[in-house]
Amino acid sequence: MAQPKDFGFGEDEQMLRDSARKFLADNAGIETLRRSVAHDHHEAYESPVPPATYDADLWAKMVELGWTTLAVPESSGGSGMKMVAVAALAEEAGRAALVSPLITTLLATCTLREAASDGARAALTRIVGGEASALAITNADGVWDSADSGVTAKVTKKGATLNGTVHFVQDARKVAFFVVAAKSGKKVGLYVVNADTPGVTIHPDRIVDLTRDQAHITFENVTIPATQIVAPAGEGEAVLTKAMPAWLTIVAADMCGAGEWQLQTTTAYAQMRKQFDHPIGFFQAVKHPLVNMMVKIDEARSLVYAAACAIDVEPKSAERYARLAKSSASDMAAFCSGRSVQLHGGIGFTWECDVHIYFKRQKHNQMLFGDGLFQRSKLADMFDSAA
Amino acid sequence: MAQPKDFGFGEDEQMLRDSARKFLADNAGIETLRRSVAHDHHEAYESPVPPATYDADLWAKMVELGWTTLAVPESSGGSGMKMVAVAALAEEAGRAALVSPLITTLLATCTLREAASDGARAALTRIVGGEASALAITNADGVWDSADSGVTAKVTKKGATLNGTVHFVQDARKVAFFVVAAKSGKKVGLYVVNADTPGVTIHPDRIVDLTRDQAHITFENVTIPATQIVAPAGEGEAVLTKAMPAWLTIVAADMCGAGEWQLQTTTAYAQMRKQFDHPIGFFQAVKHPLVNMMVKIDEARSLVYAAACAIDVEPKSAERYARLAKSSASDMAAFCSGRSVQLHGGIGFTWECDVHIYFKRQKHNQMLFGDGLFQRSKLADMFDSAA
Amino acid sequence: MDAKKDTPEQAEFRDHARRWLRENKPAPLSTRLPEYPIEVVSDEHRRYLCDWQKKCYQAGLVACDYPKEFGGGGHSGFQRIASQEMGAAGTPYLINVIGLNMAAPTILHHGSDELKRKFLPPLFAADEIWCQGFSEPNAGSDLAGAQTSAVRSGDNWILNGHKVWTSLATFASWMIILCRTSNDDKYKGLTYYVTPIANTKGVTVRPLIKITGQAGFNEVLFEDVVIPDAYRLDEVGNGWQVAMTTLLHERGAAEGAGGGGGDTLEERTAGLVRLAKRMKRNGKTAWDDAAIRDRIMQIIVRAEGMRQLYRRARVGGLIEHPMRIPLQGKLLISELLQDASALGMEIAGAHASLYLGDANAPDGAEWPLSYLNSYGITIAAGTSEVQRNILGERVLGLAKSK
Amino acid sequence: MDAKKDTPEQAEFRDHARRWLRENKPAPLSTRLPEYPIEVVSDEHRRYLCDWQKKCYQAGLVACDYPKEFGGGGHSGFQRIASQEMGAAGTPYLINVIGLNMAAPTILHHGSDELKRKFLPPLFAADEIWCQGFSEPNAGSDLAGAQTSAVRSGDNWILNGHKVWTSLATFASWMIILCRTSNDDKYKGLTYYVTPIANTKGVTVRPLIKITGQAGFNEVLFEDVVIPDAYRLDEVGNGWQVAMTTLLHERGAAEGAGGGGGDTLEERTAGLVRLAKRMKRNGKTAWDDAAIRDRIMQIIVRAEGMRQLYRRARVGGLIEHPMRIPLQGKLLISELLQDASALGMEIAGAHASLYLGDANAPDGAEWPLSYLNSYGITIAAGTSEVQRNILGERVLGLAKSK
Repeated sequence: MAQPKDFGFGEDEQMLRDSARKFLADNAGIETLRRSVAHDHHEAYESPVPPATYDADLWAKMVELGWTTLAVPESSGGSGMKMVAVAALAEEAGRAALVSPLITTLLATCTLREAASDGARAALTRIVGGEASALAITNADGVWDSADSGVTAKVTKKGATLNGTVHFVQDARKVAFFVVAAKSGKKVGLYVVNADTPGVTIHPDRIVDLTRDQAHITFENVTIPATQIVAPAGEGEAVLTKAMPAWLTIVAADMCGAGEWQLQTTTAYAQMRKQFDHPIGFFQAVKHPLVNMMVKIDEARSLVYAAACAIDVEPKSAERYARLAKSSASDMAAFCSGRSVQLHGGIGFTWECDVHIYFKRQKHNQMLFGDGLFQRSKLADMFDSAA
Repeated sequence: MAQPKDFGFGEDEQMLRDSARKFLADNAGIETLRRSVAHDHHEAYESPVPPATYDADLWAKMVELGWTTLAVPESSGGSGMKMVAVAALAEEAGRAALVSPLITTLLATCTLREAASDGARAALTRIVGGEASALAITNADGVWDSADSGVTAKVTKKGATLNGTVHFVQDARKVAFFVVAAKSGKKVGLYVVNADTPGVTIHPDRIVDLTRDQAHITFENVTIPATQIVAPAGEGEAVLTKAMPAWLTIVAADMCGAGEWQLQTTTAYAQMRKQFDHPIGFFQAVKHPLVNMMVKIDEARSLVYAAACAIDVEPKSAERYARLAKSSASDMAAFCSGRSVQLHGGIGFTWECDVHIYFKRQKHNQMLFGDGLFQRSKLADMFDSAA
Repeated sequence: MDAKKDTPEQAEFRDHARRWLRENKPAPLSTRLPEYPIEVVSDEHRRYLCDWQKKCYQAGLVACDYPKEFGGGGHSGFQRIASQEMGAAGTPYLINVIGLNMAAPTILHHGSDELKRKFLPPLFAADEIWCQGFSEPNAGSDLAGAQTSAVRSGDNWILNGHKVWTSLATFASWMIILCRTSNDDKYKGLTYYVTPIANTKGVTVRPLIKITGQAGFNEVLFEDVVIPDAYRLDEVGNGWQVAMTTLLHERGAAEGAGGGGGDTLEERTAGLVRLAKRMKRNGKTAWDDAAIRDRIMQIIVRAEGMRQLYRRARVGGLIEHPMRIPLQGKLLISELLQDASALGMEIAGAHASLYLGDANAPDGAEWPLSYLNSYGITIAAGTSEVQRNILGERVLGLAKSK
Repeated sequence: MDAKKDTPEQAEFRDHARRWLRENKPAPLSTRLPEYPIEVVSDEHRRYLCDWQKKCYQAGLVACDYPKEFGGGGHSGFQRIASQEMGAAGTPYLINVIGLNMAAPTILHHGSDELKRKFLPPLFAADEIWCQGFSEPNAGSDLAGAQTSAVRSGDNWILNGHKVWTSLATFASWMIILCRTSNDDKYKGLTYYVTPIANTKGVTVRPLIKITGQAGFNEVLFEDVVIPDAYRLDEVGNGWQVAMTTLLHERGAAEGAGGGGGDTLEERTAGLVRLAKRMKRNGKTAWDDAAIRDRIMQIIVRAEGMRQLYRRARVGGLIEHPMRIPLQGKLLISELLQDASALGMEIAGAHASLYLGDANAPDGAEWPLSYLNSYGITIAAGTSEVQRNILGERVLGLAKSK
């Protein structure tokens, strides 16, 4: 095993993680979260246009802290930190159920850095400059599929023209530009498209999760210059394949942080709430599910760090570790979410109790880039050739 | 739904069930069971020839009580009772973990009665006369498969000559004759072969289950007369297909009875055994698994009766109900077996505690004719054509 | 249809019910009814459903087996037939579900004839909606821990306290309520009453919002609410026994409404198969994935098992302990619905993110909505944890966990 | 191999260990060794394994990190390397597993220097085998309920009682034992001793047979057994604290033997894939069934998760509570082995019926044998239920369940 024993998690990484935890507790705590996205149920689910809460001030601070450039290589002006630092930051974002384009920008960054083009470097420079970005690579079926990205690109001498619809774009109304997968014949290319380019229409989805927005986006004769080509037709698929372990790892890390919040919050409730003359945590019907939550979180977290470490130093194993991590984290998130509501009892079923906010974020992340079952079917395929 | 509300379980069926329960408690109780098959662990697993415990006296009494003719049509001299009565009897056999060729004879009976031949009627008459029989239809893969029965039949004017090996024959050393599936080209036929016919060699398997014997049987130029042809080549498959729901139902019923024994025995232990100053049943870590056992048993039992009833009055749904029952019972048996040992703690892991006898019978029945996963894959196939 | 064993009278009634329902099935509203009657919040839905229940009552399809003198039909075994036919006809559910399934049987068992005559007919006709007041902020699973007090004052009682989880309270005229009349003993200190809710001095009803973002249950505050002693059911100190009667009749209240309508379990499971055949997974349909098929079949085994279990519950020779099957009902249905809707979300994959009002949401966002709502059912009226305690203690005879 | 971070001394030691193991790996016996060292019962196996451990000790591969004055190697971080290399070399396990993993660390922490010098060297060399006496017929999960009494008599103690679940007792020279010295307090009434077993007046060792049909653990009866006060570890009344030390070091004792050899978890999970590719199911291989693949992958996720969890346990910045990961170990490994072997049986299908000695049994009947044996691991040394209590109470701070 070529991986360092400590997953590469040294002093720098710990300092980043600890300061992120403190910053988010101070600036995006549970009170802020509730106020910003769960204040009113009509507003959340019945507004004429689904909400896309965005705190520009918070974003500016995070940019200042350097969080958006963590995954940008030093050659493009970023800090090029280890992937385990990125995962640790995503974990903190999950713990805070952070409402922000941070995660989606990290996903875009980890994709752009796999392309060695001028277009990719230009896009990374924009991210370093404080712009947010999102992947737009998923077709109507819900998982990125190289056979059908939903968008076509007609490549010209001056650039490319895009047509079609891409689905399940995360935090679409909070970003400056998209990294779009589009096909030319059978060849996939990657293109930077600004959100305000003529011909781009963002159709907000009405979604369950309160902590993000989602949209499908149509492109109607959207013309981009050659400087915005991240990967020319035929080279996009390789970039996406190389970046995919990072997507899974980041989303899994987010789930681990949120899972830990669910565990700690539900544990605190079980210590305080009395029924039948005991704190409910006295009862094994409460105690043992809490322990099972803990066990599943610890499994997922450990696999997340292994996946992050593999992305840095053992790329040939990165997909395997990342799928292990996303499988574990997805099932953990489903379990922890269910138990966090159930063990809170009646109050847990109400809008005013915060557990539903995390519940919904977890269910969303569980499905994003494929659930546990999907990851395991891909893992099994890796054993097909083995004896 | 053409089924009667009460599954056909009326007074006659109840009388049979209640008397069977009493007879087995008196004549094949737990002390007898332990003495006959679990007295000595060397004998059980290390004898030069694996044991095949058989109590001729008990068999004679059961024949006298009419148990072996329950499923024989009145036209062949049996009592032709409803299938729910057969299931209820199998359930009692399971509750007693009965060591006897009763179950296997019921399986053979339910097969023979689906064939309208003189050969079948002659075989049923032998069963009415007190002979035991077993199915020999499974190839080395472990589930009956029409494409490959493992035995070939060369049909002659005088009868047939069999060659090949059949596997997983239950209670093979306790029966007078086998009902053998054999292929002629691609056509399956069914043949009665006496255990003592020249060319028949019974190879006892060493098995985990203590309450039965199992063998694979080789046929070397075994010649049988035409009077022993149950279904001529080409007609055997239909007979087996029609009989299969009864096999699944009977084995599932056996598991339900054994499951109820596991529940009651473990519950009694949980009421008596004290740890941490309480009977262990006080603790939800014991109480709730016991409740889960009960819930699973009740689901399986209810499906068994529905399957039995369907075999009698709604044959087009019989396969569906039987697979539902076997799926439910198989998973129930696995769960109840595991919990019965675990909740007994240290003593449950010892040979001297009776729970292992039921544990092993259940694990055997779980796999017999296909486990829950197998049944569900067949059930799913039935939905393929539906919209 | 179970029609086979009907008596001649029952068969005739079945024909009547079937014909009447076919001829009188109301046109659907333009807005979708909520999943369960206890979730009804809009006035439009309430009016539509109250009208429907009243029509059914007038046609003899509600309260068929109650005595005639209390507004019932005076028959035997007719209600089951009426409910079956309503289910088959796909008519809307009966709105007064807590009245029909909890209040009415309790009043019939424990109320004076005067109370029966006063309360039952308008309950059956849905002229008066009922709600129930058992749970409190500090007595959820532990119902006997109720602290809402009733203090005697001459011929009256003065109620003070706070009830939660009270479905339908915004529409309700009446509530069945469990109060503390003594602190000497946890159980014997409880007494059971009927109290007015609508337009009653000292009563405040506040809607609570569910995690689905929808209303559907309420908290009810009592501040010096005066009720006559005549509204007491059974003796002072017998409240726990009366509450047990209520809970014994509760099965189904959370779910089917003792009447027809609504998604049946079979439709729900068939919906899983249809969904899987439509959704894509790994380049094929989800239905092509044997692991998905297996999970759906696991749900179908449980659903069919429950149906057969209820069938068996009525066959005396095939049950040992009288409460063994009835006490399983709530646990089974609630966890099955939860697991089925969770599986629906997994099959829907990324599409499970889409919620009410999104045109692309599969089955109108039924799967995430049902999944969120399912926790109401595994929590309300005795959590699954408490249900398992009850089964272990009352059926298996294990030592009490508290 | 984790070799990357070795210090120069450690790297040199690793080379030595690797070379020595390659050159000295013993020829296998004609009879199959049992799955775990605690199951060894035959004299032939015992001799073979004792010889092997002694050789390893002499080569410096056992007790490497113990102080030299007590027979150890006096190094730091060498034992882990030795164990890794033994695992990689596939050499037999070390038989004195309870001695190495439980008795030795306890004696090192709580024993006098005199006891350390007396007991540790022959323990390391497998000249003296150790067993442990914690569980009793009425104190299985509830270790603190031990009733075996120790009564002071001058400079001696008189032991009376009954210990169960004592692996290796038939071979053992010594036992670590928890005794009751007072009934005034459940915990403070316990004292911890070392007692001789072999050839000791008043000690009777009776083999118990497991559900597998094999021997492997024993009950030990004490009738007026006299031991000197010098064999007491720590103070009178401190037995519970000492026992906690023992249990903290126990992880792995049930399984891997702190040394090499035996089936690793990775081999076991890889075995599931191989089995599935071989066995037929529904006309294809079991591996062709996506539901089987998914179940195998679930096991593999857990196995790899456990490996990475142990890795994380040593990274200070990535753990919050010091006991959170260590206390999970026993629960995880035991339930994982149980579920993996149960799955192996399902994949084997009808072939899972075949047991030891049957030529057609897949993998020499490993799957049913492991599955039966797995209950030993989920029960022994604190059942899974007790493990969850401990985690809930000591790590999450929930109220104690008893």
